[in-house]
Amino acid sequence: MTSAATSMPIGGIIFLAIFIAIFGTGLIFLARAIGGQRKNNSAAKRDVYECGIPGQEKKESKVSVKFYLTAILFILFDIEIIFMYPWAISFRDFISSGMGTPVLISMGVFVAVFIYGLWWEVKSRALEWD
Amino acid sequence: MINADFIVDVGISHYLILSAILFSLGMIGVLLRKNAIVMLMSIELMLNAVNLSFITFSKYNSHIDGQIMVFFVMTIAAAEAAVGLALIVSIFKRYKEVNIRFFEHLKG
Amino acid sequence: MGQDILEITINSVKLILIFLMMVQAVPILVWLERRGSAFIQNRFGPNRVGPLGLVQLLADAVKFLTKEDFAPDKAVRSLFYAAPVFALIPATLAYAAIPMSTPISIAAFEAFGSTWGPYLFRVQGYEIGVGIVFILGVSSLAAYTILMAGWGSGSKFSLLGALRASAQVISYELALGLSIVGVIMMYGTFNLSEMIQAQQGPFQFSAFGYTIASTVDWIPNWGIFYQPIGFILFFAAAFAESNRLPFDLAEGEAELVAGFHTEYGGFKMLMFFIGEYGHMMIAAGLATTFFFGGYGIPGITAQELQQVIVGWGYADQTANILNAVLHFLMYNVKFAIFLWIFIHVRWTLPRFRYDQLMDLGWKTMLPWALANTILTAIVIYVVAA
Amino acid sequence: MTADAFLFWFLALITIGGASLVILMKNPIYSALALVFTMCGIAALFVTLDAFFVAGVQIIVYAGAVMVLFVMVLMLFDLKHEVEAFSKGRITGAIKLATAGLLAGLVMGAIFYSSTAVDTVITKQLAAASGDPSKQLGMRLFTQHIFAFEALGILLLVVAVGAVALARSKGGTHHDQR
Amino acid sequence: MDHTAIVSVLFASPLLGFLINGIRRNHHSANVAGAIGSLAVFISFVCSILLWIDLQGMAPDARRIHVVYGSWMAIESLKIDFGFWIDQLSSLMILIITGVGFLIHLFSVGYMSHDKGVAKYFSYLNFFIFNMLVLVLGDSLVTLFVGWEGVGLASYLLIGFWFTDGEKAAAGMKAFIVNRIGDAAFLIGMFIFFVSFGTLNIQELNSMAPTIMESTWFGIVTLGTLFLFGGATGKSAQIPLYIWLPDAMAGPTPVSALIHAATMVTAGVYMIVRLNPLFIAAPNTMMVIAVIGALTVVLAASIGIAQNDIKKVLAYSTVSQLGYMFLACGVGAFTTAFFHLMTHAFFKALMFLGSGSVIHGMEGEQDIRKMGGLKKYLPWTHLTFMMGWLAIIGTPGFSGFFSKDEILWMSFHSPRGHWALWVLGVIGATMTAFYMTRLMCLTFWGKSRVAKTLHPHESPATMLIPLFVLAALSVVGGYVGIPHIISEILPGHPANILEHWFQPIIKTVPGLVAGDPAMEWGLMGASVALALISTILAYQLYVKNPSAIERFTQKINPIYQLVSKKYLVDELYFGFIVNPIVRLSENLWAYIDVRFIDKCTYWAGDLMKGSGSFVRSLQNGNLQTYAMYIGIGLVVALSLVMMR
Repeated sequence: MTSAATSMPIGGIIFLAIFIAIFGTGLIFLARAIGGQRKNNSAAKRDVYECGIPGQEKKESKVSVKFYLTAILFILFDIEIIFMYPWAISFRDFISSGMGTPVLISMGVFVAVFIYGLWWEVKSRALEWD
Repeated sequence: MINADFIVDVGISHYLILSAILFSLGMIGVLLRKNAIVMLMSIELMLNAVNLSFITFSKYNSHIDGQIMVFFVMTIAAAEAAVGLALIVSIFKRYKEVNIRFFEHLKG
Repeated sequence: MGQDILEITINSVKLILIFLMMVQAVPILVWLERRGSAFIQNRFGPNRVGPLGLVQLLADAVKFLTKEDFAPDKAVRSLFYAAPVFALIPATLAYAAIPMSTPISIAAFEAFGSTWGPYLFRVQGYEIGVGIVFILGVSSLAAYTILMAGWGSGSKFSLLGALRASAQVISYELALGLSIVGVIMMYGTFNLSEMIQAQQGPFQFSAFGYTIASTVDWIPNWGIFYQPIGFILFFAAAFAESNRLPFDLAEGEAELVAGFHTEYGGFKMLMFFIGEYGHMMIAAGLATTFFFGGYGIPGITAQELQQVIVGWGYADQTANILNAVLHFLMYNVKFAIFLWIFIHVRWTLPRFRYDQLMDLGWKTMLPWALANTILTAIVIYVVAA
Repeated sequence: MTADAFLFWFLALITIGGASLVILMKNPIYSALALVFTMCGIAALFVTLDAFFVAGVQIIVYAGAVMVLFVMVLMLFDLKHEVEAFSKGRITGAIKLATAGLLAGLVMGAIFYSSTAVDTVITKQLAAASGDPSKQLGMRLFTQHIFAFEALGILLLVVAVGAVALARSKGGTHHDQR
Repeated sequence: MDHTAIVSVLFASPLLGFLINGIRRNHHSANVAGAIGSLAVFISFVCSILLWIDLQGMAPDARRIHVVYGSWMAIESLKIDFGFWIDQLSSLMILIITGVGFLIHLFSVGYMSHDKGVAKYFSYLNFFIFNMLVLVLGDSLVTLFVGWEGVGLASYLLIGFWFTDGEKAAAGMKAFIVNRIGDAAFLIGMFIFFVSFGTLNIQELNSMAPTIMESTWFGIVTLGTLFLFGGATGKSAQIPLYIWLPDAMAGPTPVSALIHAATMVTAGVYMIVRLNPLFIAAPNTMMVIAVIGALTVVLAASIGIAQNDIKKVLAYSTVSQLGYMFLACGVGAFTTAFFHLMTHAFFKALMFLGSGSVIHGMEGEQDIRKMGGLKKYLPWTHLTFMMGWLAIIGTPGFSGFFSKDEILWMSFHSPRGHWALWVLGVIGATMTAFYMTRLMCLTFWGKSRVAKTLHPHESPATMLIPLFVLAALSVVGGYVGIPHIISEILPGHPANILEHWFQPIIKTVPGLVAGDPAMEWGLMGASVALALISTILAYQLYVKNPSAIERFTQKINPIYQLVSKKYLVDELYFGFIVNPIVRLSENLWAYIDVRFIDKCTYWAGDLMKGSGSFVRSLQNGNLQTYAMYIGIGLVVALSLVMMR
């Protein structure tokens, strides 16, 4: 591959992203131009939707910590999965070069740790939603 | 030093300088921001800057180990973010704020 | 992006075309969905505007455009407006990496006093060596759209819907990512084109030093035969990723109104729609690519088809293009079948409860995907030994 | 200017701009989004350095996972009413800025100094003969660095356990001293 | 199977047993825990046999297996591998360890069946076996030392097994601390050898030794071996560090049998035999060893006469028998020392297990004054115990006779020997016969003094089978090392198998010549006769005429008291070593510490306080300020690097 070919996808990706951003922004403005924006909306309209009752301004957020716990666990397991990718891609090469067994065992150990972690999280009810 | 060649011939030093600038920006963030979460993000930025120089050297030396190190750094960074955020959240639950001054219990 | 001005232009146009294709596919899908649902539920659906109600799409688009552009007072306007634009980006970027037909090679030719080419145009946005990783990465950015919209709306329903949706998306990303480890192991590459190449031709594989091949030509060498569990997991996870029924918890009307886009209306809403359908299309395209031979035609490889077309009396160049067109049609047939399955499932299955959903992702699909990975590894190891 | 050079300068602009936004934005959510932007830029830089797989992982792990967590936490705790963005103290502030500036300057100086002696243009081919760089990475990771790999597995397990324990705690490090 | 695999299994099996039982330490089933523990050791035993068979197949002077798992440390010239060395000596030693160890594990299943911590107990036992294997097989002094410390730890844990009893926990600590003193000496010895020879590999050290012969007191080899011997006195309970062993009887009886009789305490002897070329090169060290060994024989035997606790008697007997082994080492009869180690392992393990069986049957009673006449309640125990008794007093034909008599002969005859050593040895043998007979009489024979409420009962089969096996070994174990003089009169002239086996690796002292058979017969006859007389005397005194002994002890009451109080050695140590040190430290504290050092520290403290209050302003707890310091440091360091 020449250098132009290697940088081609990245150029394409950036081009497409910028194009969509401009296109999308243009659409927003187009919609605004056509649909228009009304001044002097009533307070009820300007408020966010809360099932028709006046919005409550209580800041005491009682959002479950579960969401963020899920995100943390996601990061950690995601990385473990990402680690399997280079292994998966080169596994056949390892086998053909005669190193299948140690590599399989080392990934087995890793997966065992993974499974233990998952099991622990399930057991400690970190993944319970209620 | 800054001339047409410098702009056209992009080489290892360009990447390294970019890495140094990003690192310093991250450092400023760590040093100056009050918000603990932003500090953590700045640390991520610093780590990213370091990753960039790792990859640069990997390319320069035609050696894959630099990329593997980046892989490891990312793992550590993710682990660090997970634990750091968990800490910050537990601080937040108590003080309802994430100002770094709530971490100042260990002073002389 | 290319060697010379012509290649750059064509590649750019190609990218824009792919984007436009996705955008224009959405109204068709919406129409299909409404007609399909009506059919399933024994109703008529849109059938007034134009033949079979086909012009309904246009009417809808015009209606969306003429709606008032509105943002609530509490909204964080920058994010509120940026979110729908960003909804388009990950889906399109990812979809553009899926190969849709055989590459078209153009021989060198003379024009405007200079030599152009030779060129090799791929019927895809861009060819990426680490295609799977790229697609996974880019589609994981979709979580930001949701969070930006939810938080930017300044509404509690939106925020809660966004948190739910993003938690769901990231949870199923695990199962999704893990379910294709087996596929990667099978083909030993991240490149989608190479995977399709490997699925060309009749069913055959080698085990214990023997080659086992099907006696019938038309049974293709598709991934589904090697990775059935992986396919089921992948498809289910892809459903969850695209936030569609039975996984559309984020917009459980009874609890959360319309989820993270409660406050959205008009064209901004349409753009979220495009993003959502875009994810559906990625899922369909990837399922086709990983498990159903991509653009490959069962019973005949791309090279053989090329020979056949040349045998009909066409020049190589023309045959190449014809070949690509035929493969493109084949791809679209498979693609459409998957899209229809998406729609069909949506109108067949009821919605999960949120805890059931998370349980399914973490406690059922993740372990099964892990088991599939282990099984694949062991089988590959044993068979190769 | 070649396409490569253009790409580099463009990405450099994006990353430096994004990084500046990270430290300048008062609202931490904007900081986080700017950081996502920066990370995507850095991933693109990785691609220009032929580190395709690592670039993909950068997107998946950093942009797709770590920063999602940050954004989620920020939104979950809805920190609109921020106290003040920057720490107080003009003199220490100046010292801090100077320190960071000096560090960057020193590194740059070192690079310029050494680049007179070393060929500055990156050799374009990364061991092209040895095949797919992703495979190469896998081969190396699971032979040379196998112990680090296993250790990271354990580390991730420990972090998962620790983070769950921390997240469930009542919060705070000490009894309230205010 | 190749050797590496066998050795791996050999080590892995008890380690795995340790881990499994350690993890399930809260399970109380003796059968499961015992099965795991015993099976682990049995597998090791099988491995040992396999290794021994492999060695058999090799040429006599090439009988060695060296297994290296990798480099442990390599710092300049110090290179230590995870290496294990199996040759004639260590293969036999691991056979004894795993074989006797297996029997004792088996015995423990019954003995510990009612204990809550049975899984913990077996995990410790397996841990001990593992470390003992490391000790025996280690190819360098460092590896040996790892095992040495490991068995010390296991011993500590097992002595204090019933740690809720303060006295028993204290006994464990005593053993540990006294061993520390020996270990310090051992370490110094190691350092000396490393500094002067540049290696700690046992084979290399041994191969360097033959060129050396030191007659001075302060030569490198003499000093080094003396310090190593110091370590051995700690581990093998010799004068002056023997005091821990009797107290170690606080542990469960099978532990006493395994660790404090058969295996661990013989580690010192093993170490000396292992390094025999080095010790041969240092005659002065050998003299010290011989003298200390002989003195220990007599001292411990004499204390043993006046003990009333069945296990204490056996403990002192062990100390005394270990003294014989050191005596043998000291006079250069290394083969004989190992021979006695082996026979002693059989009969002393047997006697300890027998005593365990008695204690088990007596529901925990250990005082022999409250026994007597147990023969009819515990017939099998009595029978097997009697085999051990016959062996230890040196009845001709039993295993102890061959080994002990060889030691006595060598101590007289060897160029490094002396008639005085022989005299001490014979006195020891006579005393041994006396107190062992006393033990037999008081425990099994004569009138029953058992409390009416107690109903002694015979032990279950799992406990008796090891007794039978060990009893058989005690009887026939001596026939692997029949002295020449006896073999000449036996039909077929059986060879001295052990000597033949060890010939390639155990050197003889220079100047050893064939002895005069008449002299040897004479000496043998004398010692046997003396032992016989003292046996009969003891029998007369304790069974036929118990009142006589009463009167006798009354008459020599001061001496009796002294002996029964163990010559007040513990008190002496406290009076002359521990207390003076405590008093000295108190004085040091009162005068030097308070008046001088404290003043200095206060002054330094004030200085620090002053400067600290300045520095404290830097440590304001603010993370960012700290980060700034790091940054500044980085900048300074970088500039310094750049300026160069």
